[in-house]
Amino acid sequence: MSIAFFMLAAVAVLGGVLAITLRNVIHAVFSVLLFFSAIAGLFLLLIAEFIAAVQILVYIGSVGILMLFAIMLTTKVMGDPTRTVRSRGWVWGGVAVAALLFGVLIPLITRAGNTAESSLSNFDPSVKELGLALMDPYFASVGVIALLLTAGLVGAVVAASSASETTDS
Amino acid sequence: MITAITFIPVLAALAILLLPGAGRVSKPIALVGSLISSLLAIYVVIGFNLEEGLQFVEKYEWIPSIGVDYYVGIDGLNALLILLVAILSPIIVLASWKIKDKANTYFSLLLIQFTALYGAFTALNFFHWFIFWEAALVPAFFLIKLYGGNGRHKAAISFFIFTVLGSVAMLLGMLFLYLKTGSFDFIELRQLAADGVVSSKLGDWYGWIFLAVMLGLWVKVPLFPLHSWQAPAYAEAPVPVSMVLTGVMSKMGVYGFLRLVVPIFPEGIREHSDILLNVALITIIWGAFLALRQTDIKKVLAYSSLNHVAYCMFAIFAVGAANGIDKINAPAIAMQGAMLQMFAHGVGAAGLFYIAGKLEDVGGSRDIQDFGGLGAIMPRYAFVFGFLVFSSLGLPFLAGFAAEILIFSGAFALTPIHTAIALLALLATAIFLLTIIQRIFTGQAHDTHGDLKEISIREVMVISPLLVLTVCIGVYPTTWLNLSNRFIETLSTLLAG
Amino acid sequence: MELTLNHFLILSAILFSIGLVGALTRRHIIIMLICLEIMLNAANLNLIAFWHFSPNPELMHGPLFTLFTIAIAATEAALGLALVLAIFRHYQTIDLEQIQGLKE
Amino acid sequence: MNLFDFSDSVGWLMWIPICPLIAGVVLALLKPSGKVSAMVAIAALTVSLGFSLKAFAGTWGHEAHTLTHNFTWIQIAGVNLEFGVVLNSLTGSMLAMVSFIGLLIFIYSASYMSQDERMGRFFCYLSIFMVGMLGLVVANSVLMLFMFWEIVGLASYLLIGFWFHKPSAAAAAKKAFITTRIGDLGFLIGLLWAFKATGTFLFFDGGVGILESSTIAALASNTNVLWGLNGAGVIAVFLFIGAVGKSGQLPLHVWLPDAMEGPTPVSALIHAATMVAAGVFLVARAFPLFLADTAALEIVIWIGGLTALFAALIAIAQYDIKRILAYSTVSQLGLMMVGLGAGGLAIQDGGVSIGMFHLLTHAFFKALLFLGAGSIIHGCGDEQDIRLMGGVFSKMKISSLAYLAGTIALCAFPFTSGYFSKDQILLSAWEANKTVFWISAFASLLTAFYMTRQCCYVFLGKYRGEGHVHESPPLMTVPLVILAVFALLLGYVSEHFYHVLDYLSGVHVHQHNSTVVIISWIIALGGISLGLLVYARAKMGIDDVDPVKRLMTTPYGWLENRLYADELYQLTAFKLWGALAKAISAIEGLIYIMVVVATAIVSMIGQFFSGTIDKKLIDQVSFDGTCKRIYESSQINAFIQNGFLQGYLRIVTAGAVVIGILFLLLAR
Repeated sequence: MSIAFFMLAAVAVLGGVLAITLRNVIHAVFSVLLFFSAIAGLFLLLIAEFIAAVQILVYIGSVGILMLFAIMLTTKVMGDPTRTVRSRGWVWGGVAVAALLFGVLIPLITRAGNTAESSLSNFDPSVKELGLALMDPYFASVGVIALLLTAGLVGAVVAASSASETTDS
Repeated sequence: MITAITFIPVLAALAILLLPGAGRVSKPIALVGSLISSLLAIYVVIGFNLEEGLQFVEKYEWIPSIGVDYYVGIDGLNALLILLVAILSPIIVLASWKIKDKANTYFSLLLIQFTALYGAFTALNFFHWFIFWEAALVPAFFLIKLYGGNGRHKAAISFFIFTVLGSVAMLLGMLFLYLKTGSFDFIELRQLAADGVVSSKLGDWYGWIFLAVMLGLWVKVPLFPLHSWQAPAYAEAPVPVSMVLTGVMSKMGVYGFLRLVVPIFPEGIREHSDILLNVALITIIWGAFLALRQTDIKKVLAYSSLNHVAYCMFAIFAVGAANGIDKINAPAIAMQGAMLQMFAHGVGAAGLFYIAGKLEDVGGSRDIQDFGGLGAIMPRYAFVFGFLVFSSLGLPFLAGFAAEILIFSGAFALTPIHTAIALLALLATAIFLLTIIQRIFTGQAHDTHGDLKEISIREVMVISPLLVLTVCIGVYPTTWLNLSNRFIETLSTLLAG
Repeated sequence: MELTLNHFLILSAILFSIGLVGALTRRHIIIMLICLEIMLNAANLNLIAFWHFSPNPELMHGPLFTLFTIAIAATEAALGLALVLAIFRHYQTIDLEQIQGLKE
Repeated sequence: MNLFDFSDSVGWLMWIPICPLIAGVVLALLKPSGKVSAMVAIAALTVSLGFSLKAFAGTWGHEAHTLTHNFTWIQIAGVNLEFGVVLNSLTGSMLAMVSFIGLLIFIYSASYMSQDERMGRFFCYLSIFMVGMLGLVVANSVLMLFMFWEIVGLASYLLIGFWFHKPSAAAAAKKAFITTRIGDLGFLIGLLWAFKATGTFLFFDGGVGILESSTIAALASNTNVLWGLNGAGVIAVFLFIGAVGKSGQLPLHVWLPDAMEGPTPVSALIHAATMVAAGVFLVARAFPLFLADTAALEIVIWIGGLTALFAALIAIAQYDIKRILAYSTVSQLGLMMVGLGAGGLAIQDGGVSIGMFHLLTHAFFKALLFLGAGSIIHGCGDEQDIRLMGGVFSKMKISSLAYLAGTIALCAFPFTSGYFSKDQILLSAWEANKTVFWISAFASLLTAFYMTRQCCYVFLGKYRGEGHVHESPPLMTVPLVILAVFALLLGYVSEHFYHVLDYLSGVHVHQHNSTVVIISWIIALGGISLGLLVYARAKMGIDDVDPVKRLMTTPYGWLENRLYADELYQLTAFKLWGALAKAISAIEGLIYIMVVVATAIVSMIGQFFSGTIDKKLIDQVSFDGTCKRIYESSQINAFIQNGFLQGYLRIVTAGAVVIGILFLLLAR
């Protein structure tokens, strides 16, 4: 159990670090896919199989592919290496702020003392429970999400196409 | 069989897109694909047994855990509409013959559209019915967006936004209904509604679910005030797509009402029949009067379409206002009128859009004020145009009249005052259609018309099936009405209570 | 060593910070979007972990919430990438340093 | 029952409209040359005439006898919408008249239109017209009658606009179609009402048809259904609205004079003899419904009487030979309505024959007058203004004599056909309603006066136009002579006709009142003498002032302008209609703007960032101005917001850090 956790954690961190450091955008996307799969593994570890499946389908299956498409459509030469922001000062400034946040988070987490063990041993969460919950108490939320997806879809179409209108005319 | 009819067009579309070298022969492939489907569909409808209910059923389990089956069949309600798709689809392909730009994409989209239409009309399970319903929307969106006129972007987007929002509302409503009743099956739901299960299970939600389900159809028909997408979409779409939109897509909304709302929510319609009747009436008047002030010929036809399809809804809602069955069985007459109106308007309006499109082809403008005196230059064109116009304004022995007289005969017995007001729209229709004829065909020919060419015999042949049908429907409507007679009798009894 | 909630929370904090660093420093707009996804995933991990260790997991709140987050994230990604396309068409670049339209 | 099963006793009646239909279809599809077209159409109509005469002969002597043949058109849920044909004396005589006059006019047209390159098309339209007219006459179903009624309207539209290169002709065609359609809406409501109330469309159906006594009694027992009318009267009044439109009664008369833009044979056939009489025929057909409610009959006589007077007045001040005849037609149609209504009031069932007989005689002499006018117009080189004619008599003897025969018949000169028919109308009116009687009598006096005026203009004096006046070819004059004979002599069989036309009772109640006879003599002779007195020696050139105008300048000016009916409609109905359309368009625009705003909001999500704000969208919601103001007020903020995205993000992160620290401090 713990071995699996540490291995997956290592892979996730590795994927994340690579994703933000690699210069080649395509490579960065592939490493973030690695990160996503590691997270999916962690979900499995936490007995959330369905969420793991969704994670793989949505993130690796579609978001990743979408990103690859976006890169191919925007960058004139594939894998065009790019630099980081303006100057070293900016970079270090960013890292510093992030580190500061991290520094605040860690004491917050540890001080809460969450050392309780899992109570999932007497409960086997299945997709059925999830589905039931989704359809009864959370029905309205599903509706809202559906609307949001629609709006997002429309928005995406509009955003992606509006520019072509100006190039047409 | 029905599965074959449904999917042959999409197979043809795949062939165009995937087979190497098929791109160059996309038109013949599209024609053959749609024609095979059409012939099969006509064969099926001819084999339809008038004495029995649901026929040609195909039912396979699909997702058993949530009660989704692949369930198709033909009954009195959809037989006529399948026939309509079958008749129009090859004509629409032929009407697109002159497309040059991106023809492969165009014809693939068109074929996908046909599949979706066949699918939507034959499906008996909400699940894949909805898939086809939405699938019909997507090719239409792209066809408008890619091949339309100057205002196509805005038209396509408002078309898309309106219909998608409507569909979402309907989907939510149906999902809720599914959760309460546990069925996606139209036939089963209808039985549940008849047993009072639907209303008891929905309880206080009944009104909201009724509204939600209706909303999607409301947009599609369309009825006031959700009709704004229609005129720009019809006007900006390329002509064959306008033919699809007005000929078939607008019927999907009415069909949806008869398939979903009337059997499942008859109490809802009965309870709100006065509001609904007024809405239909306003739509009728609205379309007719808006058309009066238009000079863009396709917009005129679009508004006229709004007006004509609203007659169907008017008939249905009038039945909702009925108190039982009287001696002339007015509910059945009105509803049969609505059925015939769908068919007649599908045929006639598709023809009108085709012929109006020719005007743009030869004259380069859609504005009727740019024309004049064409009657002398293009007598053949004038004849076809006049023929369709008179069918549209309800000349007896042509299609429009037969349907409208049934609607009015039924509706007048049910709600005389509403019907009498609706008759005003007949007058307005006559005025704007005759004004078009007067502008375009009479008077002295403009100097700029010297090089206008008469439409060819080939083009007349393309549309001639529609003309012949118009006469057939008008002279002896019984042939077509028989298809739906039994079904409508029970349906109208159900709704009239 | 038995796994506790803290393990997951700390891991999630690390991943979030990695994402944040990327978001703050890289100037390629797609990479920025990737970093946003990393941060969201870290948050999701948090949610699932809390649920896993919660006293009454049968309510399924964690996975439900995560599901919604993922849906929103997917929308956001689609919309974001569409915007990237639009920006690219307009500016012919996706270099954030050169896109400062918000200033005007 | 099969649609084409004519083996039944009177099923063959369907052939009467079908023959011209075949001709029409053949002409439309094959497009033969002009001569051939004329021959095909004439041949088909001859066959129809044969059948019509058979029908006429069959009804002669079998008055109150009605034969029907019904068949189902549509069957829905056990309810039949039926069509049918009916043979009784009303059908028989009307059929004989329509197809006989139709045939004469076809022959005349073959010569009149021979110079027109679209002659084939002309005969095609004429055939369509005959289909409608004959179908309308034989129909035993109010629905079928309405359908043929509309076909007649279509044919009228096509024929009025036959010379569509003239904008005035095209406009007149449209006006005719739309004005009659207003009436048709009333008709439609009437037939829907009948269907609702009786459950059938059939007139006669073995005791359960609309016009049969048991049904009428049931309908009439429903008192005060609408506007104080009973169940039958309501249907009757709505049907009458249809008749008002078709027969050019007040207030829907405006289309008929304009309809004279069509070729002259069309005016003769459609707008004088047959189609415009269809309204009168409809009232006659549905007469039992009218009889069931005296209020309905009162409406009929008042509308009829006022129309007769109104149109006769206007006719005095017209100069276009066809327009004078057109107003005369309107006026005579009004008299027919008076005849029907007053007859119904005075002698019940027998009333129908009084209006109908005038319809028949009028058809002959008015067709004669129009054809004669056509011949004269033709002879004078297509000139229609009577001020530019004169002295025609000596140059065109046959046409002129025929024309004069028609004129005296129209003036009800004693012992011509018009005298007999008009006499009966005035007699009934005397019995029914004295006011209407005097109105009708005055209209008749005016009729005699304006016809004399017209004849003086045309025939007397010297030729005032240009060109050479010549007689028309025999193909045109022969029909004139035949019609003239009928116009003069038809009255001598009036007694028989009254018997035949009394299809409801079978017995004609003979009315006699010497006062009325004397009055009608005075009217006819007085009108003619007055006309001669005023016009025989007057100067009638185009620059001369009409003698009556010299007497009463202002009222005559009103009459010349047709009492401003068109202008009145222009100012009221048209304005209202236009305003309605405008209002609806405005609301639609508002809805559209709301849609645009909604779309704009969605679009802006994308477009705000990409910086390509759709100018049009934004202009429509006047967004630009707002944006500018926001922009100006935000200049201060712009200092912090340097537009560098990650700068913002850093500030956000810093904020999160602050919140975290706060938590740490507070949780302590």
